[in-house]
Amino acid sequence: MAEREWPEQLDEIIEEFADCFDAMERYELLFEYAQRMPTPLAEAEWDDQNKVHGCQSNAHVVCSLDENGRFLMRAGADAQLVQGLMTITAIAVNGMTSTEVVELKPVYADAMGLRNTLTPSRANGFLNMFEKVQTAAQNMM
Amino acid sequence: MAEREWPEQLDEIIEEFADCFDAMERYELLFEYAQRMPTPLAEAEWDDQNKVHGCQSNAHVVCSLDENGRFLMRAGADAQLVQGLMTITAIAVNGMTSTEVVELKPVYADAMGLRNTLTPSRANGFLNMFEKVQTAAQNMM
Amino acid sequence: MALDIEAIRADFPILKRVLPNGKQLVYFDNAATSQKPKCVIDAMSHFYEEYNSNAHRANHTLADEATAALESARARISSYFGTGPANLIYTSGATEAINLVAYGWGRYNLERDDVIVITEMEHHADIVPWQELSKTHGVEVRFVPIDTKTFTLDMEAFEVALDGAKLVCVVHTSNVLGVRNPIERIIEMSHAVGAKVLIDAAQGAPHERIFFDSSGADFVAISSHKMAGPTGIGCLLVKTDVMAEMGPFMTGGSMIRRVTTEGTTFQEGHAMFETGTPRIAEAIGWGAAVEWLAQFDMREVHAHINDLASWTSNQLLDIPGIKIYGDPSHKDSSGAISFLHDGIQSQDLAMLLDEGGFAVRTGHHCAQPLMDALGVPATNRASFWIYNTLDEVQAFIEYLRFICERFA
Amino acid sequence: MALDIEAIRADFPILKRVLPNGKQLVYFDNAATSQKPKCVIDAMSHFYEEYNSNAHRANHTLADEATAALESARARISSYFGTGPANLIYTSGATEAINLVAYGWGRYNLERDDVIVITEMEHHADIVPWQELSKTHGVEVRFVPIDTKTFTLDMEAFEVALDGAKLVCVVHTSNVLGVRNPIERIIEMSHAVGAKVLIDAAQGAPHERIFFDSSGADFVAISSHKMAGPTGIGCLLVKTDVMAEMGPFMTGGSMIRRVTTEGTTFQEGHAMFETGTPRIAEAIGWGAAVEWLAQFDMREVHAHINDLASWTSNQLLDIPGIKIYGDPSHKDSSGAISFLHDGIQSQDLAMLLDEGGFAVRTGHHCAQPLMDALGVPATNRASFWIYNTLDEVQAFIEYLRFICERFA
Ligand SMILES: Cc1ncc(COP(=O)(O)O)c(C=O)c1O
Ligand SMILES: Cc1ncc(COP(=O)(O)O)c(C=O)c1O
Repeated sequence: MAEREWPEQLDEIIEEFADCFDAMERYELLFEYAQRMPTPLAEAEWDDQNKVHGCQSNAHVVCSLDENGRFLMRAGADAQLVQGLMTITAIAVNGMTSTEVVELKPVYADAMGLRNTLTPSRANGFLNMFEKVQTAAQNMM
Repeated sequence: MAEREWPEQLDEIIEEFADCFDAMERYELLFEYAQRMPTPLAEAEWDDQNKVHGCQSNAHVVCSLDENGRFLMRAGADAQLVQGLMTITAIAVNGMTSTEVVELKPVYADAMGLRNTLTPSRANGFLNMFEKVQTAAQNMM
Repeated sequence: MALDIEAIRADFPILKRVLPNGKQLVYFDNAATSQKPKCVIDAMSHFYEEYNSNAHRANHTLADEATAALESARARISSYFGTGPANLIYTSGATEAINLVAYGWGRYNLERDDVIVITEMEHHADIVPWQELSKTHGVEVRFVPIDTKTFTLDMEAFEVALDGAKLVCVVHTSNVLGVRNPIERIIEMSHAVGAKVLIDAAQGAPHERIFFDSSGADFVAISSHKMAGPTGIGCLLVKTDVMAEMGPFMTGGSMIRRVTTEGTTFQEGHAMFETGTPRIAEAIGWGAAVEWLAQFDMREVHAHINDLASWTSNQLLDIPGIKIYGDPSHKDSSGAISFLHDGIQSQDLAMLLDEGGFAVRTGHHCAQPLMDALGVPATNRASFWIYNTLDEVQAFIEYLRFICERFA
Repeated sequence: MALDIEAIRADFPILKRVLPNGKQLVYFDNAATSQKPKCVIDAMSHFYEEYNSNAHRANHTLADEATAALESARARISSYFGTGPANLIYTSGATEAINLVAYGWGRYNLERDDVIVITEMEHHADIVPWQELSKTHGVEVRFVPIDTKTFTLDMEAFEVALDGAKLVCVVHTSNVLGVRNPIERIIEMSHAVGAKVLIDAAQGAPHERIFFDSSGADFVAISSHKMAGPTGIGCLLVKTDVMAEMGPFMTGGSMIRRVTTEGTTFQEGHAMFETGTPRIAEAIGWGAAVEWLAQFDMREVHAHINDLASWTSNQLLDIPGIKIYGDPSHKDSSGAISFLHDGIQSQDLAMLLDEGGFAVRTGHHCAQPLMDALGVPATNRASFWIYNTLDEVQAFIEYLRFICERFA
């Protein structure tokens, strides 16, 4: 049995995306997820330090550990596309240990069928965001 | 009967060139003519004003009218190619009236089979020299 | 209309491009860069395959052919712009052309507190060099505001700003708004107060013939890549007497008359400003582009683009939530349509349009002061050129309606 | 020797060229510019035919593809030069690269009476910018002489000149003499007195691998067109900490962070020095050239060229009346052979060689101070590259003997 490549709570989401009829439906779903960010970062908190570089839109991420030592990623973006991807990432990493975050691979985006619809620079924006989260986790270990 | 396109004294020279076996022989002949400039311009007299522009090599021309009001072109160049062309031009124009010089066309170079062997920029250098002579003649009219 | 758009399209290989998602490319990013006809691409390949050589000081056949091609390109391009070869200085593009004015004319002719008038509508290329000159030479930079209702230059404010001006720098046609400025009046008014005028025609040149000599402008900056030519080349057109006031900018080979360890004397005229190995292939490509363009009447090209833009902007205004910045149906407009949807963020909209095969640009378009004046951080911009069709804009509107209904 | 020269030749369409006089082209003007392999020409055509778009701020597929190609070219080129993408600033060529050092570093870091050391062997591109800086900023420019017997840099004079130097600018390999300077020692000695070092590697880069990071040089200037790439592009390599000392040179779009009517903040790193629409096709072409070159071991390429140059120069010395300037058979020589015939003026000789199909360069080679030191106004120069063959140099010598006998 292969090792899990993403946390359990993404299984359903990934299936939902994989079941989409076309790219348009996937974007629609992503835009819906953008509305459901569990741990939002208000625009007032956006600054140069928490900015994700290499993104066309404004995307910001702040990572911390909660009282139980569990990873917590708060994020906000002006574009729904980015916000949607950050929502799913937050669903994945929130509650993990820092080590688990560091070991996570960004393959769930592929499994969702998103990497094919994203142009290289958007895929790259996603990876920059993912990396920012992992670097934060690394620093918390 | 067509009008003459160049002064009589060039007929023989042109024939000589036209009879050449190949470009090499023509160059050789031209180099020989370079030694026979009837009215040379010594290097000491070369200056910016009498310089022919658009020539790779240094070429200088001074034009005047002699005591009989006849055109006189003195010329010097460091390259034999240019000097040869200037020699033939001097043979053509020396002794003409200014009007005759102005009306002369540079077709003798074609008749000599030279324009085909000259690259555009060398042909152009020749034309610049020819033009400088004609401008001088124009100013003397 | 006399233009045979289908025949024109056939000249552009890229217009047949199918994107990775299977959609046919619809290219509406012409204000950023135009596509290139096959003859332009081939002219450059032909150079490299048949007679590539460094130009000038030609003493072998290849060098001579390269030099002749380079010079004939200069003759063709300058004549297309209504001036002589001696008035054209090759640069890498409009940006370098404007920097050349700042370094090659401004540094030598402007003093502390001299006034440079620019506008809020300028591209960064026509703003930052003047701000830099104000840092190094203490000149004053005045911004003429735009009227945010009509999206045009505030000509009353311009008149006021002119007081004491030594240099006026105005964009011929705005890359954001599509507005074509009244450059004839601007040149007249500026000259009346003794100011020199620089026209940034990066967007103007692809849309109307620039007749430099008769325009009266002192400097005109142009990019090749926006008018069917290759990247990496452009020019500054300069009036003869104004060129005589200029001093060296970049220095090195070719632009010199004599170099010694004691000092150097320079070439005169445009040669003083062109140093290093020339952009040979690029000049040849741009020459081919200008030859290709010269077969058309640019007024017909403008009318065609204007028709597309008018139709499109009218349809856009009909879509709920969309706002247009500018007046793309104005008879002088270049047809660039800047717009925003109030429910779909501009980057999201760009992505969704891209999914449909529509290439539009989205961002601040290197015109942040204009964005500030408009009160927005970015716009979506569709811009058309000679090869765009009514079918394309119809498909665009249809797709956009669908997007807006689904995602807003 | 492992190089398959015939296979290499097959990559270059132009090498099959027959000149108008029916002669087969023999291209010995490689120090002026190299020829381009088909893959380089095709990479650029492919860009224009398939994905031409303005790069950066990519929000549609084409722009994204263009941006990716541009950035991958930067990665490939910088890695070829032994450094990272952040240390590479694209310019239009070596000339602009050196001007960038003068304007972007010199203006910000040098003061009146600061000393710049250059050599008599420099190309005008590495002389005139410093003379200009001495006019505008009062720096002192010192020329290190050459030893006219060995045609090498006078290293004792160099050591003396170093006293108080802030910047040392030296040509890696002379375009006239073919001499490869001891840049390793020059860098070490210069750093020992606290001077920064600029290496003009326009001729060096086509002949040996430049490993920027390990070389220790502060700046290296390179042109694409001399190393199989297109015209219109080159680069300046800059050490990270030295780049941090630099300030803006040309300004406009892209190189900014935020522009307002009040002032502008700039990007950091190489982005601060790249403004305007990038040389997209050119970067892609150069990237392809570097990829093409990377398949060879440059030491083998050097050995091949050196063999040709040694053979040729030995033969030349055998022809009465011919004098060589330099030592082309030296193991480090780039193989450029500058020579003169005492009975045939250099332009005449150039023409006669051209008649035979041989493209050699003739003139001062943009190195007048060196010509002055050599006591000649010009030289004929044959320079070889990877695709030249023993057959070609044999034919050259044979033809030259014939010329000399007939015309001297
Ligand atoms: C030694 C040297 N430096 C600088 C240059 C200038 O290069 P470019 O003309 O490509 O800017 C050359 C080219 O001739 C050169 O040979
Ligand atoms: C109005 C305007 N000016 C200047 C420029 C700069 O042109 P380039 O990037 O070709 O130098 C542009 C191009 O975006 C433009 O639209």
